[in-house]
Amino acid sequence: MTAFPAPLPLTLAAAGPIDSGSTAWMLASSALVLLMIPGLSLFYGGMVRQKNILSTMMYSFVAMAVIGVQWIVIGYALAFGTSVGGWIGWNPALIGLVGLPHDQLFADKAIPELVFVMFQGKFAIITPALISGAIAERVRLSSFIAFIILWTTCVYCPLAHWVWASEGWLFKWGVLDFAGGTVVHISSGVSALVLALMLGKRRDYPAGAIQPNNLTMTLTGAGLLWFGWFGFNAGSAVGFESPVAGTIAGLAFTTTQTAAAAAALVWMIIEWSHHGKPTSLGMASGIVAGLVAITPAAGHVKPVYAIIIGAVASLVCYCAVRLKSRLGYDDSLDAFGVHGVGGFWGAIATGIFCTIPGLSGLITGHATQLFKQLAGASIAAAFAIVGTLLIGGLVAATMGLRVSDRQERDGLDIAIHGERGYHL
Amino acid sequence: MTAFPAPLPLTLAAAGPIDSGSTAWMLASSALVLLMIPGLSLFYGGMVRQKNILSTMMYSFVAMAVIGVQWIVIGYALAFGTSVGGWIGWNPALIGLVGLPHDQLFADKAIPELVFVMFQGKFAIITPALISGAIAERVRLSSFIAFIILWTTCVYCPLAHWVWASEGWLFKWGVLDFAGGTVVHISSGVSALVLALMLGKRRDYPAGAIQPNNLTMTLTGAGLLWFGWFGFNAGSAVGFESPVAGTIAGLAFTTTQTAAAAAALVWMIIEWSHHGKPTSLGMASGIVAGLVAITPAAGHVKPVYAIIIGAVASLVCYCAVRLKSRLGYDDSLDAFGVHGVGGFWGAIATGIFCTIPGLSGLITGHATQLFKQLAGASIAAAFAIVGTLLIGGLVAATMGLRVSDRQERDGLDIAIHGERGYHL
Amino acid sequence: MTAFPAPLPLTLAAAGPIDSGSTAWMLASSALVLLMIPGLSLFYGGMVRQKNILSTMMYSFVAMAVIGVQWIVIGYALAFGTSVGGWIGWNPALIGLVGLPHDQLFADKAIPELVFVMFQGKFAIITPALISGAIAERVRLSSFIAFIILWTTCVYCPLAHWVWASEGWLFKWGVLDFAGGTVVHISSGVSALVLALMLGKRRDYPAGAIQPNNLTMTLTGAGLLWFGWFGFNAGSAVGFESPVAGTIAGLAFTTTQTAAAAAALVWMIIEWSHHGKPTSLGMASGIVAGLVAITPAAGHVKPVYAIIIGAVASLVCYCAVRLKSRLGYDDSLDAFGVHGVGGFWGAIATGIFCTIPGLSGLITGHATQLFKQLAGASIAAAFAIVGTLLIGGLVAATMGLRVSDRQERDGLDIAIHGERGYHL
Amino acid sequence: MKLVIAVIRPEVLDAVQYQLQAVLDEGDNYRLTVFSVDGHGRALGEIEYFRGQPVRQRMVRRTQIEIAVNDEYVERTIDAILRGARTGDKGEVGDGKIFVVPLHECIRIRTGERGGDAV
Amino acid sequence: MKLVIAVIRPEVLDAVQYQLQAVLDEGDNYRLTVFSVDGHGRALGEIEYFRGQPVRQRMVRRTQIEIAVNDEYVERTIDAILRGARTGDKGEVGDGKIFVVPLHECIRIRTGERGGDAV
Amino acid sequence: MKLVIAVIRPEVLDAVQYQLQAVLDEGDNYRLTVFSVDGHGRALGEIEYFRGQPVRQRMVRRTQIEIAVNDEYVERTIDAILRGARTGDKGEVGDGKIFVVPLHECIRIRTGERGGDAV
Ligand SMILES: Nc1ncnc2c1ncn2[C@@H]1O[C@H](COP(=O)(O)OP(=O)(O)O)[C@@H](O)[C@H]1O
Ligand SMILES: Nc1ncnc2c1ncn2[C@@H]1O[C@H](COP(=O)(O)OP(=O)(O)O)[C@@H](O)[C@H]1O
Ligand SMILES: Nc1ncnc2c1ncn2[C@@H]1O[C@H](COP(=O)(O)OP(=O)(O)O)[C@@H](O)[C@H]1O
Repeated sequence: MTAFPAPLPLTLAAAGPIDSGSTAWMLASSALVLLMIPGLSLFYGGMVRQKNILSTMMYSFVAMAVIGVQWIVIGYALAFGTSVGGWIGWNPALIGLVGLPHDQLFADKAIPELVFVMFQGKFAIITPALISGAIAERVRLSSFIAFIILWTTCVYCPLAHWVWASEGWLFKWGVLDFAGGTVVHISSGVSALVLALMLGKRRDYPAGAIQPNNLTMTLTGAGLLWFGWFGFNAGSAVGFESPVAGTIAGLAFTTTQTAAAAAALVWMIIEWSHHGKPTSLGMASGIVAGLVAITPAAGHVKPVYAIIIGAVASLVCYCAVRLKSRLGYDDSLDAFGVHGVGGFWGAIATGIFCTIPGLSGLITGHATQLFKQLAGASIAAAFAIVGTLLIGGLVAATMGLRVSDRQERDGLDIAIHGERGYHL
Repeated sequence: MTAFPAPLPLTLAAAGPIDSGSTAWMLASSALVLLMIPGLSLFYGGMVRQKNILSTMMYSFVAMAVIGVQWIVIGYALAFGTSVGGWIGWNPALIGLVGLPHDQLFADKAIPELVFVMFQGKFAIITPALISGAIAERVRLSSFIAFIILWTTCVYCPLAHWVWASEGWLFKWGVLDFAGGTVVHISSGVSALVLALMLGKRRDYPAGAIQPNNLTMTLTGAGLLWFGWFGFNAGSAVGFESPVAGTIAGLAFTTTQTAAAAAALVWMIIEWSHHGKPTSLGMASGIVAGLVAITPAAGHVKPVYAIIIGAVASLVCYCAVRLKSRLGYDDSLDAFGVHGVGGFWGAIATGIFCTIPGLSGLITGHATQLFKQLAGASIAAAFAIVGTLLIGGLVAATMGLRVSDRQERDGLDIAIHGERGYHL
Repeated sequence: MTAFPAPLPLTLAAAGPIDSGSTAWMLASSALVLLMIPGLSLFYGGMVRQKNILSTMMYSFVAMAVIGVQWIVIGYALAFGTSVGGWIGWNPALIGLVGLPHDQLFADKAIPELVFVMFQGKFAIITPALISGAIAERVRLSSFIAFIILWTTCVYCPLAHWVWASEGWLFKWGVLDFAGGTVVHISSGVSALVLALMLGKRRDYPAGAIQPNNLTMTLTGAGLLWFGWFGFNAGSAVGFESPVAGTIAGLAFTTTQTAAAAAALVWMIIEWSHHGKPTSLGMASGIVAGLVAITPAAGHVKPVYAIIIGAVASLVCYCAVRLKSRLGYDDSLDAFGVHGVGGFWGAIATGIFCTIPGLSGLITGHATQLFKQLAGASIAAAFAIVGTLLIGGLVAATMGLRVSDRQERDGLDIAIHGERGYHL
Repeated sequence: MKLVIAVIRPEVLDAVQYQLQAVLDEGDNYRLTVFSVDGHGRALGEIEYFRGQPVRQRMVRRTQIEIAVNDEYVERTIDAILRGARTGDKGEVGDGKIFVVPLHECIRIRTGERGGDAV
Repeated sequence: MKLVIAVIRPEVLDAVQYQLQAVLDEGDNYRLTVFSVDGHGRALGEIEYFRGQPVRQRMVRRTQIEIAVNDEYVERTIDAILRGARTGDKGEVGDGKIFVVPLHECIRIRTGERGGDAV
Repeated sequence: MKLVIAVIRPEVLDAVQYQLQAVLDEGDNYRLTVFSVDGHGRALGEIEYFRGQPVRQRMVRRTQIEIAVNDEYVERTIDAILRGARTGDKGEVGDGKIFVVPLHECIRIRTGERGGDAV
């Protein structure tokens, strides 16, 4: 089993010809992952009140703009530059990618490294965008921007290095994270929770605060996320096989589809039996929960286990979001309840069900992997929590995290963006 | 000319290396076909009244969840397992895909069989979703779910086996259905009609019942369908060439694009000359009609004939939907008028214009193919009608097909799903 | 450096086997570019007043229908048929593509020529659709249709031939246009301006005329455009490398992503500093401006320069759209301000920053390329202006360009299409 | 002349119009203006579910209709509304109210005619 | 004081506002409240097409405006509305109505002042 | 009986309802009908930006509430609205108006009862 090795010394270009099939799939996958961000903005945007719809969508788009640049300038160098003791990547030549020839191939894969840069960049973009779900309808845009720049640089990039770079210490220790359950979902989920607690509740939470302005947007967003997730997971085969568009990619695609369907089905059943109304928001939530949970396991488990992973994902996430109302913190759109909790379950499930390629999880009688998964997930969570506390605290102290009460009352669309979502 | 052979005995994995290019295209195609389902939910959702928008979209999403699981558990085994006399597939090892190694290649194609499982699974999902168009705004969700599980298992899977499995009796007899005109569109179209008749009209049909709540959604849905259909048709080259991303795929892509454009254009012209108002719904309908009609012929006809196929498709479908108001049955969104009728025309057109690869249709002077197409389409239709009558009757008797009059009056969104589409 | 050569004599099929990877990517790219058109219809549709939303979206869909057919019938023959002195393509065998065998490969590329026909066809569709942005809310549908048929045939096809065909005189002279900055954006942008001037202002411009009915649609449209643009630009590697899914494609993908992000970021910063409100429309506009500007340079510049190209694009486009209010012409949705101006900057930027493959721009001390770019852009602009004046004048004289004042007052949706966008 | 204002359930609008058509001797030209409003009263708002959490809407969706009539028509207009808008024979909480406001003057814009004929 | 209520075509709102501005001596501060309503009367609803089938809307889209004025302003307000809202010189079916309702009291929320000055 | 009509800022509706609940002795059953309207008056419309160009909305978004009350309740209803709807102690331009219209009759649809009890 291989992973993303630190790039070869940039002077000599990797040998061997390019594989157009692998490249074609990685190009398509990168495009698919980008589409997840507008998809996310629809998913989130439909759930908030009308007066905040643009502002909520903008958090995702802003991430595309800001992290899109950050990744080229410094992000990739930090995450996938030559490893500094397994803790962080570094390679001056990768700043602004100036030292990366366009015909440089990636490691032992027959694809251009630039394509790998892009694929990974989309992950760096969507992760902070996910966080916005917990703090929507009240966080200041400027503070959000400052936060995600610092967070991506100081939390995400190191984490990606630990878990995905061939020299990364968690990777070398054997923690599995096929497509980002830990790096993307756990890290964003727990950070979202921390920020939600720092920010406090929305001024009129809960009653008034819960009035999804357009659930057709949320459903459509879930559909686009499902579609884009195929790139997210099946594209991540790049870490495990060459040619990339091979059997691991096919497996990851299959488990992704299966887990999403199973989770959506189970969430619907839960709601039906719980209060008799299978909601469209529940359908959308189930889809996302299943996709999140299968992410770390996608290329490691047999399709039949994806059914279990998806089903359990809806169970635990449903409980988590219900719990919220009890605990009374205000994670507006359940970024933690779905991504944090779902990501944790995914990490565990990987330890239980993994068998491919040549792995052995609990079901094949080895507890080690499960233990490593628990450890990895916890370490990542702890690191993200501490990082978010520090960065969030810094931003809070310097610029403040929250809009004024009046802006919140009038809605962020008109107050911050000088626009109204609809003129119907 | 080859087709989808029953998988090799699962013990020995298919020889030969994987072709990453073919795999890349099949992965992309499978993702594209999945996107058609949210696309369909937009296409349908925009046409109904606001009080039923979520419920109408949910039929498609529910199909993703329910059939998504059914296909893994049993569907694929029935449709593409080792053939039992050409009537049905069966292979215990394929239940839950447990006996299908992830590195098993598909038949003589250099792609993982799992990818083929996925590609076919999306077809199994969209077919029952299409049916929902005829019964929207009044069918019970639970009954719909029960129906599609039974229908997919007992009607779709056998039909797919007859027409697409290398041992399928209709396939062996020489019936052509490149990408599902018969298996998907005729079967869903006629079944939709049967269900619409069983259900009866909506309580306030026609007048009040016709008030599309959001035609921008319908247009957008048509756009996504067009986009996804490239995967649907060009991906179906998997049955006819290796490598899959080859000249047949290119041809299917071309005819798909051409027929959709021609049909949209002609539907617009018809409306213009008929009542002077070229509608956006007409544009959307023409697009879908053209895509439906070209589906069985996509890889078999020259692009120039795709223009004729698309043009005629709009003509016949337009007449069909007009006829509805005469005959007075209530096919809410014309699932039969577009998919049933368009599918029939497509099957016939294939018999007339097919020349590739090495085929000969009416235009090259051979009536046999046309005859086979007519026979195949009629047999499929008859089978679907009988199956729907039985399954629909069973569901009607046991759980009832229709929501209460009050639920229908108040709208299914609030009554069944406990939600409102918009809070504007 | 190669380009799109005129197809080989159709009698003998190109030698060499097909490359499934390249074909897979070109199929995917063609699909992606098609999706840009519904994306554009959302982008534009959200910006107009509610009474014109369907009509505005329809311009794009009509282009799909009309040009979709035109391209098969005659367009491809004119643009890429055997060159007549570098001025226009011609090949009777390509009319309706009747003489093009489906297994004919494209030039020295290992992809079916039909796939290249499709890829190029999508460009021919989107170009006139872009124009509609300047004349929305007042142009007659029938006149628009007549105009785009003539314009595509007499302006776009020759221009594409000049710049992209291996015999095209501008191409041979060395003008660079990687993916259509000149052929698509400059030509549509300046034509849009000319038409806007011919049509005159909307009856209640500016005040009443500026009330975007649904900015969530515009944001979503921008997201789909960004997604589809990867096919637009990275697919255009077909002109420069074989296999197509190679290092140039990877580079084009990277610069596209980077320029879009940088432009979105800068547009936001400009608005913030200019009037304190970073708008969602600004975000969407920045994205598009960046994508437009990078188009001609995508495969020719290093990623770091894409940041500059995108940043400057927002700067110049922002000034251009501001200028409009001064000059007082009514380019409804800034088709010229964004595509015309952005395209110009892109052409210049290509001359400044191009280094790949083996090129040398101003930064490497050669002014020649910059000069050629300026010349090429100007020639294309001049040609498009003259063509639009003639064709627009002809249409104005024969059928009139503008709807009646009453139709404009009541809205084109009900007046022309007999529909309302929403029934909420 | 009076202005009859009624707040009714959206779903009974058809029934009310049907009844009005019967009593106002204008055939299908009976005149009426319709508002969609939010109401608050004894009726409880709809329950919607947000991720398993029931959310009771604080307002109910209602329809308000305005009908200007001459005095001799007031009673039959009221009766028509009652017939159309009452749920069952007993009626249910939330059926709404009818308000009758004196009308000082009424002008038909088209013709400028005033008073009773204009109504 | 009177409350002048007018149901007009949405497309003439601008014209009506323009006329009001002229007569109500408040410059651009003329006061007005606008509702979008559905109307039923002699005017026929729009025809929309659904897959070739003409569907006549049962209601017409109208705009209702409310203007509270002192008695001496009533007539000129009415005239202004008539000028702005009538189609052509003859007017057309569907131009709408003006209703004048007596106003018992009027309070400006900002200041609490009452009566004529508050209007 | 009177019909109290108030045009207020949308964002103060909650506050106004809170005040009404206190004075109308119906507990949480206080009755009220709410319209979303566009207003024009001295208050300026919101500024929105369209590609760097500030666009001043010609209307302001307002909420109109209607409350039918018996005469003895009129004053306290007005006071409640004033308390809830005034911005700060001084009030701001745009706070809106209250109009009181005489109510000739009031009928509860559910029961058909009339007059004061029905309000
Ligand atoms: N006094 C009133 N003032 C204004 N609106 C009222 C009044 N009474 C009732 N309504 C309207 O009528 C609707 C129905 O009233 P409700 O109290 O629920 O029914 P009921 O009168 O049968 O108990 C309310 O939602 C409200 O919109
Ligand atoms: N008596 C009335 N009560 C309530 N609304 C009315 C009345 N008469 C007219 N309207 C409103 O005015 C609009 C125009 O009336 P209509 O009868 O079509 O025009 P006209 O009075 O010129 O024949 C109607 O749609 C309705 O909304
Ligand atoms: N005379 C009136 N007629 C109708 N509506 C009015 C009248 N006066 C005020 N309004 C409504 O009240 C709102 C606030 O009025 P405005 O003049 O802005 O505040 P103020 O009265 O405090 O100056 C206006 O937008 C309008 O909708």
